[in-house]
Amino acid sequence: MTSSASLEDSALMAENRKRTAELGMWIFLASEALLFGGLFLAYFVYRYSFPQAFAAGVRENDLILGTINTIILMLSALFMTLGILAAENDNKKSSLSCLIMTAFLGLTFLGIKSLEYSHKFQHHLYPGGVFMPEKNWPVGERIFFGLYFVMTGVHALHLLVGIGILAWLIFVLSHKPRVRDSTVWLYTFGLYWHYIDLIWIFLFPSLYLLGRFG
Amino acid sequence: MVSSPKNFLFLFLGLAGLTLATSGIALINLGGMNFPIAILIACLQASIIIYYYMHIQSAEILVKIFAVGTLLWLSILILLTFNDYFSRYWTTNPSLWP
Amino acid sequence: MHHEAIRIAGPVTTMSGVVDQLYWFLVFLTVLTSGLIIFLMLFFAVKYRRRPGHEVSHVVIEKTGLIEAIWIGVPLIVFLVIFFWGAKIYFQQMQVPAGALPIYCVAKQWMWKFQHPEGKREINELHIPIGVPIQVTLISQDVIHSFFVPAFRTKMDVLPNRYTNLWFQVNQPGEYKIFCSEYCGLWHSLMQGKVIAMTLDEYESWVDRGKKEPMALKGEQLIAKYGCWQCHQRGSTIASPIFDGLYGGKVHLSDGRTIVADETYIRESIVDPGRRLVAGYANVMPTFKDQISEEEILQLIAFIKSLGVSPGPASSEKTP
Amino acid sequence: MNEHPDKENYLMAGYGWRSWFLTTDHKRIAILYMLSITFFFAIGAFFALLIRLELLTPAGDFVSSATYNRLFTMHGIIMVWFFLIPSIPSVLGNFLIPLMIGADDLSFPRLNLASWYIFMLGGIFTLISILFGGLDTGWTFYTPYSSSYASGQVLNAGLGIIISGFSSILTGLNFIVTIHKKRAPGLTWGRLPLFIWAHYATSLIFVLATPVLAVTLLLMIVERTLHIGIFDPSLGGDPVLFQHLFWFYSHPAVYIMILPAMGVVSEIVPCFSRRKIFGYKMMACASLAIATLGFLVWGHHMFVSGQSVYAGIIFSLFSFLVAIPSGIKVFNWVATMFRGTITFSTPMIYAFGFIGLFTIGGLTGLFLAALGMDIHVQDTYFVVAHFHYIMVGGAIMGYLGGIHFWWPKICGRLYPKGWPGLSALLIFIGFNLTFFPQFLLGYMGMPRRYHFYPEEFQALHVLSSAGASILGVGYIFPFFYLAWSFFRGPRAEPNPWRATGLEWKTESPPPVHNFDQTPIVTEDPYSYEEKP
Repeated sequence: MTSSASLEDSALMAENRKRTAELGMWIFLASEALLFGGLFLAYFVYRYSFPQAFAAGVRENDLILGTINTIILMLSALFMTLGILAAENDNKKSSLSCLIMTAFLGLTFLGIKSLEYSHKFQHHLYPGGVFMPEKNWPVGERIFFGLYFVMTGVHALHLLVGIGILAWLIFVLSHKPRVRDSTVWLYTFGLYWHYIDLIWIFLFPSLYLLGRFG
Repeated sequence: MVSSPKNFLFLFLGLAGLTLATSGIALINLGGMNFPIAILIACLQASIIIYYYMHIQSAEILVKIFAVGTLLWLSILILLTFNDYFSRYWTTNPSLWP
Repeated sequence: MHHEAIRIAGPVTTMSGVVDQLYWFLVFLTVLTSGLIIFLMLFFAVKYRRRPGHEVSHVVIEKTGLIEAIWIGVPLIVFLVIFFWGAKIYFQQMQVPAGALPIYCVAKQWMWKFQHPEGKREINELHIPIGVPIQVTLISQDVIHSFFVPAFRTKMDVLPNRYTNLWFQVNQPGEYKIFCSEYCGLWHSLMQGKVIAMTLDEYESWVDRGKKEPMALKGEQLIAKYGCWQCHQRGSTIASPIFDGLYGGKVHLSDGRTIVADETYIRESIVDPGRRLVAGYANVMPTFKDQISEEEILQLIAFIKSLGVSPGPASSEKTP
Repeated sequence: MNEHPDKENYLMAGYGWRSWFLTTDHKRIAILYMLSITFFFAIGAFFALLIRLELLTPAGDFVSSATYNRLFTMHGIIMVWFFLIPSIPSVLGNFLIPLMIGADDLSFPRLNLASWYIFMLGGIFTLISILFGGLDTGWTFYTPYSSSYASGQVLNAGLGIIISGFSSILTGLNFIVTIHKKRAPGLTWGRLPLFIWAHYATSLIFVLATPVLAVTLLLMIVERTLHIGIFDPSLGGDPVLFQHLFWFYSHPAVYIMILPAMGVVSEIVPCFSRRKIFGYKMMACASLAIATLGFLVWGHHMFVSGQSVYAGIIFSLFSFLVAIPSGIKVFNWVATMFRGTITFSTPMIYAFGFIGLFTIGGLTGLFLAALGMDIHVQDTYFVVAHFHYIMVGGAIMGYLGGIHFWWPKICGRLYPKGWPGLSALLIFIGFNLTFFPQFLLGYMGMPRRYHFYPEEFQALHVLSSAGASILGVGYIFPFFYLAWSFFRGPRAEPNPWRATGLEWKTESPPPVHNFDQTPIVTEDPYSYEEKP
């Protein structure tokens, strides 16, 4: 049993471990897709019942901030991928810096999101409180903002969990001499991170674009 | 499989471009076409991310099956529910169909 | 009339006999199939049980394709027969025959409130004539209830945001229990009532007792009281749809869809005017949500119906 | 104590709470699950007995209406989410899937322990909701009652169920990846035991249906606390949407409950008939067909709920199609017994009970799928009888049969003779006496969830309550003789039933890493002909 055989064995083991983790993450993403699927179903059903109220609600949302947020998330996806690439090339320094940049971009996304939330709170558009005192909004409006808060809230929660795991990964990687053998963790987390971006890609048009000029 | 960082940069620029495009198009009133265009661009962006960022093309056949299965199950959920909402006001006398 | 929850014997309504036929067929099918399976299972168990003289057979059954096809095909055919039979009955039960006597029912947490078009109102009791199809229009004031009369073999959920309909034609006079079969809170099991079926002339005399105030008349008084005429009349300064021929006609909405003005649409326009705006009108109507009770809305709708049902889209042309 | 003292079996591999509560061994996690769901089963059964006691008399004189409403709600919630759904997958599935495919453990052992802790966290939330007064919304949480009118611990119970839902998702995920990735060499898909096929199909439902439940209850909780109007009709919401979302999960959930039991029976019947399973391919495809078709039929719960006529017709057609794979399974089990050599040990008795009662339960499902019939029997005791025939007659019979069949493998000891047969008989008699009268009650029009009822129904209710007490006694016996056998039962050899399957090739109780060296599979799964 020469060392090359054991080397090739360990490569096979690593490959198997990566494939197992990848399959596990993809199945988890399938269940998460159904989770957001239920929310999107409620959104489309009420868009079908209250087309005008939803169009008015979409116009109320700030398009500029929404577009910036989308681009920020895509940028974070880019840095995440670059981080994984760097880790595969065993370039610890650039991999860590990319991951830190990803976490930073995630936080800026949440910052802009909270900015939007505060705008809404000023206009009393938050659910639960005194709703829409100024204008005589049609009934569907309340449901639109209720759904807006639930959908973006659940998405932000997923993002927060993602940033937490990313911070833990960065902490663990910084103490490891060689980054190469922990790429499985990064690769699997990368799938989850891109999934959050994917959900936002569908959330953005539904809450910021559809019906702006219905 | 390890493609160079430059490719991913172009992918990002493409995605960002698509985002700006869809936001821009949403401001123009295209009558009934706004809805499908926005959904189409979103699907395009989604497929770019799934294909390149999530490396699904290099993943096992099993992962692809699960991805397609998820889309199928989402469509079951949405279509069968809308089957009820669309036909709810077709009272049983067909003359009143919209 | 002896009191009795349900009567398995003779069919009480036109539909209950049909449903019973399906029921007995299904019972026969169940008894036959489960009997066959359980008998076969026990027969094999006894016949092939391990005992000293029993020789172990090594024959391996290969060609199982045919028998599998049989016990897929046969159940498939039987199921499709039951499906079509059930669907036919469902279609008949969901299609209210023309000229049915309308009864309006408002379900409230733990009681049933009925209104007859002639104006008679009752709680937890419903007097109806036999031999005439009766249509019960249901609406709830709070949670989801379900109007269930076991003897009539029919039931329909009572929704708070939509009218649902239920029809039956009773053939035998008698008292039949009403249950609420959708859980609706603390006294869900208290929400019981009685349908009292009487011959036609008994019903006529019952209805005429007490002052006659048809719902349509009360609806007209309500419209005056709530000042609907200020806008909804020809020649009023504020452009708003008029009521003549509204019910049953097609309405073109501002978002391009055209719908049929049924009771739900009219109720919705009273309670939440901006929801399905008629094309070409501004959303200026105030909501009457908590000012008009469900019973009064039903009276308003009865009045609007009395203005004639128009097949054409007369209702959406503008007042001058 | 074992012949090979050096090869530690998993029970002896460690003492003290750390070895049990921090274990990643799938066998120990299975035992943790077994103990916790037995605890929840006791609570749920206690509520059931109180309900049956109350229904002895037409007047509601045993408990108040408020208490009665809480009783049937908590009986439903605990039995569905904290006993039936985890019972066979988490206990027998966790224990046997790695053994049956020749693996040392599941693909993600730490995730397996995490899913037990998440399950217990969900259980604690639900127990808190019970201790602080319970809730009276029914296990279906229909809005607008649950979101606007109900008082009581709706939030705690809702959160508890959402959390236990994530435990199911993680278990399902673990099973799917393990079955794909950790099969022994030679164990092709065509040689997998049907127990594994059934759990594969169940895991697909776990992963694809449970998230929709989490979202539905989340929306109901948000609606209840923040009044966003999504299910509140006065704010424009549509309560029927809640029913669509809820039943999209809850109908596949009933297939989560029955598919594992079918897997267990598919293992027991060939073993005690000494025959190869009849139509292996059809049985495997039937499991997958049930799992996939099960997602298309949820509308048959809503035929009279204001759903459109046309949707009802489509859902009714799909409901009839989903009944066919179940039919295939029952016919194949009976055909397996043909020309067999049948022994009447306890697992086989439970398998007989399962086949008989599941057949009646399944066929009464046709009443509910036929549109014209469902209008009359919807929300009556006919539905209660139907789903208890499937869940108690099917899933619990399957669970008890599986526990008795693999008990020697789980704890290396045999259960005593005599007692199990008696308790199986008591359970069978008590069950039929309890739930068969409810079919008649249902057709006579007795609605569900009624605290007091007209006098005509009393005779059948008394019969049903009598049956419930016999059933309760029947369920107590296994606790005692299995507990006794765990500590003092006679020692069992590795393969007491001479069954095929990899789990019988290792010692009982199996060592910590299951197999000394990974077994190579060469023969077909149920090759009973070669070893009579």
